[in-house]
Amino acid sequence: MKIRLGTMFGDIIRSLFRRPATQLYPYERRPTPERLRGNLVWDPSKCTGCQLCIKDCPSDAIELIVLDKVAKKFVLRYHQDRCTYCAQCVVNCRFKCLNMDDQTWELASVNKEPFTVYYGKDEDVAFLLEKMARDNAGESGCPE
Amino acid sequence: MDTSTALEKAAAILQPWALATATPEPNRLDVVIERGSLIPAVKALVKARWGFFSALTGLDQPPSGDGEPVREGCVEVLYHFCSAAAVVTLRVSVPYSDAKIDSICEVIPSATLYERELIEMFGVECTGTPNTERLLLSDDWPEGVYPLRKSFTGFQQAEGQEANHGSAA
Amino acid sequence: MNNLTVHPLIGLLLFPGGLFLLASGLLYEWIDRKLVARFQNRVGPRFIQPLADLVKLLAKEEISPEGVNKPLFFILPVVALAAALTAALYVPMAGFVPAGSFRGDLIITLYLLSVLTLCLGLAGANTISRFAIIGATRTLTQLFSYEAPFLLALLGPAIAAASWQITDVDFYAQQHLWMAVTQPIGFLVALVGLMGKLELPPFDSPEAETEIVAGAMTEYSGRGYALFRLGKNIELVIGLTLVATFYLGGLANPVQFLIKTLGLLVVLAALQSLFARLRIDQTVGLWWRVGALLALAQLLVLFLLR
Amino acid sequence: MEAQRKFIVPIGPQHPALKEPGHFQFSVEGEIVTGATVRLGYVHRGIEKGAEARNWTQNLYLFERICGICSHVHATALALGAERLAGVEAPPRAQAIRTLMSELERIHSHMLWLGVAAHEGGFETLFMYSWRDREIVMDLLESLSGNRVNYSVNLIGGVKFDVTEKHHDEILKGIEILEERTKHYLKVVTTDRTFLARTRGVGLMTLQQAELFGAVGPTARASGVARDVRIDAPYEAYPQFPVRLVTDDGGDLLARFKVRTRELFESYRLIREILNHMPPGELTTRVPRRIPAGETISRVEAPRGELFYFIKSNGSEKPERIKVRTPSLCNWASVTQVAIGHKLADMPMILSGIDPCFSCNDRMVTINRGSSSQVWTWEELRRYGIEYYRQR
Repeated sequence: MKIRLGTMFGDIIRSLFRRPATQLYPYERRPTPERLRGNLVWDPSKCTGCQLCIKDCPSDAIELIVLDKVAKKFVLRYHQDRCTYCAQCVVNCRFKCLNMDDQTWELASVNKEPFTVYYGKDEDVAFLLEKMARDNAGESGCPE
Repeated sequence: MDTSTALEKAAAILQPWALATATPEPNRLDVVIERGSLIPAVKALVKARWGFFSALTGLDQPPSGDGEPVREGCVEVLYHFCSAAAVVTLRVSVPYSDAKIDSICEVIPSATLYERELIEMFGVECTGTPNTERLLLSDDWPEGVYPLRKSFTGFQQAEGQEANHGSAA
Repeated sequence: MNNLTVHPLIGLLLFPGGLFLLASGLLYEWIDRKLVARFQNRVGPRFIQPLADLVKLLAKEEISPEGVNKPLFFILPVVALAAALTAALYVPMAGFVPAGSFRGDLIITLYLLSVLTLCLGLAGANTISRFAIIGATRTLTQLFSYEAPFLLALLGPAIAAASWQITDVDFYAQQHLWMAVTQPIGFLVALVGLMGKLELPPFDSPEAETEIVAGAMTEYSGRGYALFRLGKNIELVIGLTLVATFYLGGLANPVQFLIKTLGLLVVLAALQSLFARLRIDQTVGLWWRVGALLALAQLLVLFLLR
Repeated sequence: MEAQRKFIVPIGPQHPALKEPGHFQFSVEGEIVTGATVRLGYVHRGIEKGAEARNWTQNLYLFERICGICSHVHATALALGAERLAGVEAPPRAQAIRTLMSELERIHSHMLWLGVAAHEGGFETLFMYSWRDREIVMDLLESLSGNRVNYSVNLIGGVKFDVTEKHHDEILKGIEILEERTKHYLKVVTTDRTFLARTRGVGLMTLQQAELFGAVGPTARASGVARDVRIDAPYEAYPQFPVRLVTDDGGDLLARFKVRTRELFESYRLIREILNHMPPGELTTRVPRRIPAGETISRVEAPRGELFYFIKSNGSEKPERIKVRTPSLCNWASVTQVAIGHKLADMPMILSGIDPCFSCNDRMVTINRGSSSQVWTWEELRRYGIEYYRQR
């Protein structure tokens, strides 16, 4: 094979007259692919509380808090910062109540709080948060 | 050479040292050998140019003490040789109390990395491996704590357990 | 052409020394980086980036490593920059008549330009960092390899003009056909020699980051590093000016200066992006076996034709 | 006396030539390397130990994270092993999709390597261009699986998603552009004078050496060793879509470049074939949660060479022991031996010549050390980090 100098000459000249391949990310956004595995979303109406999703989660990112088993009152506590976005829970769910959103994927924050997300019917979540607040207050007041 | 003839050939080569042989899967041959016959067995394989040394696995078998006759804890060291689809495994068992095995580096020099991993993870001393400095664990990892033994279950407990273990042995 | 009435010393601070050189050095660095980026189909930095880098570095803490000769460690970058700035005095910067000019100033300029490299080598050898020492050895090895061919290549036009004075050569070049045409080999050697001098790829083995981190400058940080970088940028401008003066028909006015030096810079950037890095032994071999011989052959032709 | 006069150049654990932490010490005389040692473990994460505390499905994701580049093959090796132990086989369509992903991953890995190796050789332009074109395959992977890395294709007993008509066309189109570009790069690496000066005759490993050191993958094939698990012991859909062996007798870096780029063409051909003859059918089959007790060996061909899994199940939901032997570990030995006698400037090229993957090797958790001479425990470091950011 012939040995030559500057085999990439054509490339570099062409690229002078071409748009750079770089994407200026925050200003320039490409549409996300359909199958993008972004944030987990949960539809409480279909859930039976079987906990199959939790069993196989590789990173303990989801917890199902049972408020009332008979009335199917559940709250899903989802830790975005632990989630590995593998979608195993979506596969495991037999009632199709879990899904991964393809739009919300920019997950940056300076502290950890926004990463704990509660899903559920509004009144259930409110009830749970209130209960937790009460418990916390009780705990801190109690021991000393 | 298809897989079964390769395995037959390997079985013939290893015949003099084999304590027991098994064929767990069609493409595999497990040969249990004594500690002392490891080097001759490996030498025979290399001399016959049977495959290449592919991996070294340590398997921890903790002591079982409930009910059955008490079995001493041991580490099973598995030397895997591959030739096309055929895999031959030499199985050598070394007890905790005398966790020593001869290094096969004189026959296969590249085995030293695997051996060092075995030393660090299972605490099996490979006599004769050229370099025994830490390869994978950090320099300040405590001596005598072998993370891949079943008795290691995390750091705080491990030290306690290791101490217990020492007193028991 | 230059009939300003300010005090010469103050004038010197603005032009050709001081401010003008700093600004043009940064500008040329940006153009170089941008061009290389465009050749590689990237976006490249914004024009403010070299200045931002400089300001950032100047504002950073300067750490002097253990085991160095402290005064030397701090003085070397200053000497390097000063040498580069001084060299600008004898070169027709921006197409104006040089601030100072005397017989034989070509030699002085060339050696002032080499002082920067020498300082770099010393700076590397001064520290006990292994990367810096290897970088220093390589820097000096490279210095010895390209210096002779580069000098020989610049001698060609000087001989043609029968003068060691840069202004004379400039004047001669303006009157005659471009010497890049009449002495093509010399031009090539000078251009590539300039790349070696500036340690641009493919001659960047003295600071090959994948081998020896940053070479001689590994231990430098903050102000010292900023001064070295600035020195290099200025050397880039001066080198380009020198080659343009000698080989591209002289520099009669600022417009010519801009067009010619920028044209050279485009070629330089293209060459930078075309090749893989040469090992130091290959660099030396290339210069002595090819570069020096070519330059000598060029001189021989010149002598024969006179 | 001799030993004291040795001049040792450390490369790593933090070094621009290494994109991952590993520590090499090269003793040099002038520019010539006279000895080399290696120290690994800077990215140990305790995966082999961690596997014993997780169930099979969870392990699939854990093992996928052994390597960020060849993540798919790790999960595949585990899934294949678990399926074999359970006595089931994934449906043909699932096998074909796994193979398709493996080959796409190989393309992405080889392109990445081409760029990195060019960068080590100071050929920035080739680096930039090959990585630009690598984006095509990354986009394909993303549109297929939803992720650029860690695709999570596998389930135990099948795959998660199907390849639709739309993907079919997309992939074919992408492959076409890539093939064109790869031809160009093959020309560049085999004809460019400056680049050849850095690769030809450098890092020479003979056939005998390669066999002795037990080198695997493209590194071994570049020395003429005919060793490829896809051919020797076909798995997944490779029996239906056979691969042609690519070898070269050169044994030097140039040969490694050639072998890897030629393998790319083989991957393109394979992908086209798979897409055109995609078997229909189900994507998953049922596998019990408890995998029957037993031992198995699962070997697959990762982009870097043979990946070896020894899997032992004790009949519970969790594996008893999973041993991973990554291809890089096999090839380390060759580096430390081959390095001797070369110039320091060639070290990064030789190192990257085997396409090392540090995180593949390191799977053990350790206590972190601070940068100063003072040794810090992980807790201290964590506390320091938290306090540092609180003050800001």
